[in-house]
Amino acid sequence: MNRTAILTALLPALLLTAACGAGAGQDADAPVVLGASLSLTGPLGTIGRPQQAGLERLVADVNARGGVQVGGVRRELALRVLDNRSEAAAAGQQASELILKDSAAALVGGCTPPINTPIAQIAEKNRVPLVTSCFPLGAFRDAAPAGGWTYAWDFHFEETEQARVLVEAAGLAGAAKKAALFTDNEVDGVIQRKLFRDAAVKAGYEIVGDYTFPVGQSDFSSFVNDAKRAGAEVVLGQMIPPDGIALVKQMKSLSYTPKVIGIAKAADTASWLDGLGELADNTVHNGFWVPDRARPATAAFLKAMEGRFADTASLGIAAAAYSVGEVVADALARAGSTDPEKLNEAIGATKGAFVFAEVAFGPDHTSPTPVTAEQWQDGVTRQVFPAVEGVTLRTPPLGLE
Amino acid sequence: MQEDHVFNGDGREAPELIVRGLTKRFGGVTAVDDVGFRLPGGQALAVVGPNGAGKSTLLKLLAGAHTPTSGSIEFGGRRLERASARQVVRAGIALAHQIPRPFTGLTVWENVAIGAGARGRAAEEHIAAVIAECGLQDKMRRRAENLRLLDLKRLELARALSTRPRCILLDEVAAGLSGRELDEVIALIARISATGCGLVLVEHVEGVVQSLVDRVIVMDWGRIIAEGTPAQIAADATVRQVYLGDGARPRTAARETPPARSGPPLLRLEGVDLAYGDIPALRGVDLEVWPGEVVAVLGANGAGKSSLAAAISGAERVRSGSVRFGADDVTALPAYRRARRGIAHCPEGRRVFPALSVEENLKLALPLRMPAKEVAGRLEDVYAVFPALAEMRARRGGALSGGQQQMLAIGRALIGRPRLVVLDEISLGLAPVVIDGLYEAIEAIRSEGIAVVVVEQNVHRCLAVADRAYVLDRGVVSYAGDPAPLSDPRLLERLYFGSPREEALSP
Amino acid sequence: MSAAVVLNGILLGGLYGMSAMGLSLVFGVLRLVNMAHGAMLVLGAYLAVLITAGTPLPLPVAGACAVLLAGGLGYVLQRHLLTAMLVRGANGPLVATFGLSLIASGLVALRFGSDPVSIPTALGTAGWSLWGLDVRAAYAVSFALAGVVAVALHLTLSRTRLGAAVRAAAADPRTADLIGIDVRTLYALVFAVASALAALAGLLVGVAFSVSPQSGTSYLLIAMAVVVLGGIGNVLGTFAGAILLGVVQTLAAAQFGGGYRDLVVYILFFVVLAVLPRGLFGRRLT
Amino acid sequence: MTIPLRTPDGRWRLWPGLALIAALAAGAAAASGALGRYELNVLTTMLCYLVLAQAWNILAGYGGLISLGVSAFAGGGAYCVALLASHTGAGLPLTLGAAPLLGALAALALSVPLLRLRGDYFTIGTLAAALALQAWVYNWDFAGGSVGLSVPIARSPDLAQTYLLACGAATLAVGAAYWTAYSTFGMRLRAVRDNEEAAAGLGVPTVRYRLAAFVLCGALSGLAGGLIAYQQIAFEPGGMLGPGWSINALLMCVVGGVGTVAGPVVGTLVVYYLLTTLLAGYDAVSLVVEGLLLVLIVRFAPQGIWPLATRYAGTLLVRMRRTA
Repeated sequence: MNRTAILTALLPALLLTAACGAGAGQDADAPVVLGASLSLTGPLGTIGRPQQAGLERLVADVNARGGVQVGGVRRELALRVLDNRSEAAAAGQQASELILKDSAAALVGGCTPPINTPIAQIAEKNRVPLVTSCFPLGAFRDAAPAGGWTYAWDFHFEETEQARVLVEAAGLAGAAKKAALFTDNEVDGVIQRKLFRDAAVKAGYEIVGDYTFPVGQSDFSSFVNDAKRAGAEVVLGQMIPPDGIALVKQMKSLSYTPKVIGIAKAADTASWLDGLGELADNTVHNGFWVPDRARPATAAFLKAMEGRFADTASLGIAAAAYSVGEVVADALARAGSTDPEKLNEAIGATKGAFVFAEVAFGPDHTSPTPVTAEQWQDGVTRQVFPAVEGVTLRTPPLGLE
Repeated sequence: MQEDHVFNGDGREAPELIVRGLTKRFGGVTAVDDVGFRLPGGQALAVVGPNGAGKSTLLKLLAGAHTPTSGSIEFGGRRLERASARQVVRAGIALAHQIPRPFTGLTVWENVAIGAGARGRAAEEHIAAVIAECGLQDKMRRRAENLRLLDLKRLELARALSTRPRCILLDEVAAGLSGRELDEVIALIARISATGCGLVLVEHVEGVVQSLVDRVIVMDWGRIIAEGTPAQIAADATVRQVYLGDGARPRTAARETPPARSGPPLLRLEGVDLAYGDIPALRGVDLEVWPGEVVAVLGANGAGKSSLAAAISGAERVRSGSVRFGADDVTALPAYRRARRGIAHCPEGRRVFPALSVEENLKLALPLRMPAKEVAGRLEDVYAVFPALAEMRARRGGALSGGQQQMLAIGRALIGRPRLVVLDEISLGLAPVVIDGLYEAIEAIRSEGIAVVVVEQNVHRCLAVADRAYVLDRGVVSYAGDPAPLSDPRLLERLYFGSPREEALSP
Repeated sequence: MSAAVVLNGILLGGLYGMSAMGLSLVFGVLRLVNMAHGAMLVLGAYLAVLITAGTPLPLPVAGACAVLLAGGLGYVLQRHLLTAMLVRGANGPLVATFGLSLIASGLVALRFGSDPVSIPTALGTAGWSLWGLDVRAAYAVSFALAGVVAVALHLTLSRTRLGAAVRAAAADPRTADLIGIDVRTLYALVFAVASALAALAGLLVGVAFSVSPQSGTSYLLIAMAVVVLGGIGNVLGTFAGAILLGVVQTLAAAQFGGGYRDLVVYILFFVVLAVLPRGLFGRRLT
Repeated sequence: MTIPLRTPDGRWRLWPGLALIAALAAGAAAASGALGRYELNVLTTMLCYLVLAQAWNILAGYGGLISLGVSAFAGGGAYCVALLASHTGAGLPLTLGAAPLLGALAALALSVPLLRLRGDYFTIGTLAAALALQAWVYNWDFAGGSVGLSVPIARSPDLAQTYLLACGAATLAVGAAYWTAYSTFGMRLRAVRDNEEAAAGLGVPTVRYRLAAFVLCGALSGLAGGLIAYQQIAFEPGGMLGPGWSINALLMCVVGGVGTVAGPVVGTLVVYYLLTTLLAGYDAVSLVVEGLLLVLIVRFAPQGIWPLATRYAGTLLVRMRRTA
């Protein structure tokens, strides 16, 4: 009766053979693989899908031109996307898979620090370059291993700028200098809380309420009542969309009407409008892209993407992802090789204008891009800071009147 | 360690077991009441008495599974009344349970090895010897869940033996066995006893008692009511009375004119087989009940009486055979649908819902759609039969006395106006005066034209009201017909305890 | 400040109570830890959105339809899948309900993507003043509804014949079967009511906050904490436990900062379970 | 006299099985040179899951205690490794030694309240403990708070080394499971699972056996967590201390067969390979498939795939012999 015992013993061997798929060989003219672990589903799905669209567009554009000239051979680009369901552990695991199984020449990043950090660490460990555009620079620097990043490169806004811009935009409303902060306790929130505070104090505000909460917190009522009682006329927040939607609903139902509501992350995309309807109007948020329509490449991109997204934020995210691809393609051509060391060096030497912005990496592997403040006005978002012809900050937030 | 000490620990002489004033109360019920006895080392003692007399509780107290409310247990000079089950086992007392409780996921070998303690060659030899002695050597690789009843009983014994006890407590290890199987177990117990291991035996099968023990104590109501040698006890009139029920009421209550058994029977069982796993409980049972008659079902413990009740009401699915009620075959119907068709089952142990009030308990058996007015009327009907319940209508079922609970259980069976009521062991653990009341109720039920199946241990009571009687012996009908001849205790004994052991009964 | 915080916590507790009621009922009657409870809650909100979008029905009617649909789904699941496993015992039902929750959240994600859904109604943004303190109408309504449901369930269970049958079936299904109670149907009915209540809670959550395919887990955990605090199967206890949880949450957030809210809640949950496994408010249903 | 291979009831003695497991592990370790980097990585992940699944299996399958608190021990191990490595500069042996120790200590501490609970209450209690730990780490700045931690890359082993370590850990875990299945300890543990009262009545100290299983499970989970930390490099409390680990361990054991040594191996293969690799592109679909698989298995093969397969293979063998 010891079939069981024998079979038990044989299983590890089975496990070994089952897991050994054929490793992908690398021909000289095979497509160059760009690997991406994106958050196509889960709480960050609204960001992952535009990223995917931008990357696919770039690969299509490059291949339409016949690919990239790599050391005398024209090679096409191939994009391999995995969905990490917005889970950090999955992102790290998939980064390994992209490098080891798909032999990605470079990784292109996902979004937010929790997702990007494991990807960057895995890239670092496996000595494969990563270019990302959705990793706020401060968080990117904080996540670096001792001695700084070697293979990870990031172009995005500085959180200090992001905070400053929102505070300055709020200042346009002429509200009393009393501010309340709502930040969640995940990475972005923790960083932003400090920066909001610094920027607001610098602009002469008094912080009358400073509220933190775990992600997925839905009840803000006591915080809202407290802020109302303290007379905060400016609300600055950083949170994910479900929490943001819950916050605004609660402000409305507790008849708290500050002059300005500025919310980072949650208010960026169309889900804000879907979730809140007309309550969304007059919420201020950050804009990450001021397209240079005069550039032919940018204009072409805008034309290609027309009608794809309901909001400018998603468009900006797509453009950033597009430019991540541009940076890698550009570096590939300059390096003339897919050798990770050479490619990495070429990426570091990037200097030029791309669809999203001008990119030139500093010694800390970052390249800051501009950030603006926008406001939801009648169902679309309009840039309100720096000031644009014909657009003024509306106040108070319409739905809260 | 030598082979011949398999059963008797390390071969030292077994110490004396001294029990004084042992009492155990569960809530308001005194299960064991001031019990005391001495068992000199190596002797065998039997504890007999009707169901619910407190015998199993006594053994559990001795084994440390329950902690006594008061009293003392002394074994070899050690006081054990506060010891845990584990410490009691270490001290050398082992219990074999009435219902085998094997570790189902373990093999026979492993089941025995659990109690054997130490490891190594010596322990393995000990385990092998115990298994061989209990006749399980062919099955030691089997999982315990795949064993049949006899083997489970053997395993239960083997497990107790594995701990090298110097006194072994056997709780009805012969129950449910018969013929050769019974002989084998008796022989095994005799061998254990012969090694000098002390023995406390709770047993219903008298043959086992008579052939094995030096002394017998008889319990009823948690107290010792008689004590003596097996022969003395067999001759004791009080014991007979306790065992077969009090013969106080002569057979006068029966109707002068038994109901006419014309037309088709109300209930007909044909060739019913019923089994629990591999253990057969009923074998080819035929039974008929006509409207308006009282049918008694008698038999020893484990003869299959309650299984028969379950087969009638649908509480258990039958393996083969058919159950017809009125014109319909109800074999495939679940219990609740049979109940709605008019078969009411008042289960053994009363099974009153303790958290529900008396009135709620009663209403449960009525269809939810019944109008409130009719519900009230039905309640009044029950209260008319059991006025005591009317006074307690708001009290929780768990707060009632045993007799009141039994009234409630019968009332619950009657409230749905059934055509057939199955009453399972309604006199169990109740005082005679209470039982009188219950049996009066049976008369009342019959007078309503309802057929009644009475499953009873209390033979005389039961025969006094029965129109017909069935006797079961090990799952087989051994008598069916007129109840009058059963008043003869010798016939009854033979029907009860079966022919294969007749020689043990008559020395 | 603390009066407002406490009042807010009490009212929030109503919403939590609503979320936990069905879980408590199923645990108490069927002895089943229903891991699909959170998924059912989310499903309720999405069903309402689906019905509003696909039919001309007004939101309250659509919500009622969603609640009924969830109840029907619960009935079918219990009747045809879970009861057989419950009879067999072991941990089958727990794993099966977990599987069901995966299926439900997968289906919701397939149909709706992962964006949060908020049920648009004036109730979600209305506010009232109670004793001079501002409170959300959605909370007050949830509290009132949960209170009504708790009392109604309590009365049904304790005063009616149906309730007695449920308690009997919970305490001793074999005997209940024997005296003519259709235990399987009753179990399915209980699961259906629990599912409907979960869906109703989902609607309220969607109105008060927003719901996404992932929110099921957090509400399942909240509901478990509430059930443990209140005593399993004790509906009034569940309501009381929910209020306690709401108050503790908001007080913890006000006192230590919002980041400590969950920590205090889970420590309370753990300590109560370890010290008083039967809950703060007494016995099981039976 | 030679020591017989089998016990008198025909079960294998411990040492042949353990020797076989060790030999296979040595074989697997020796194969590391022949494997590509991707295979090494996948196998490492799978072996880590196997360790977790076997740890869970020892507690649930042999001890009868269903735990949803795996993350408390696995996450504890991971945090232990990352904190030690980044703050003290401790090397691999020390950190990987400390991880199971921490897991065992955590189990010992939690056993006081938890082992008093039975059945569903134990399950919910473990979940509550794990969630409380997660909520605490979110606020524990020293351990990185919500940002999480990273193991210094310079001090982490490369792919082949990690694989060898995972082979070692898996050998330990499978060996521990095998030992639990075939030793006196495991036999008594199963007796406590099947009938606690009867076991006590035969002289088994039931509390001590439950405790031992719980601590063993904690230690193995902690070891797995430590390895996962080295493999993932960066992690945060949401993933590392979330209920996902418990759910995966439960899934793998239930699918493969709880209470068997081979069951979790099969379950790990099926759940990890089929679902996370083959269905990786179809996220929401894979959730539905996972759920369906679970429901179908508990409905139609409640014992799991492995026992079903062995029984099927057994009857097939018998039939073949008959026809031959």
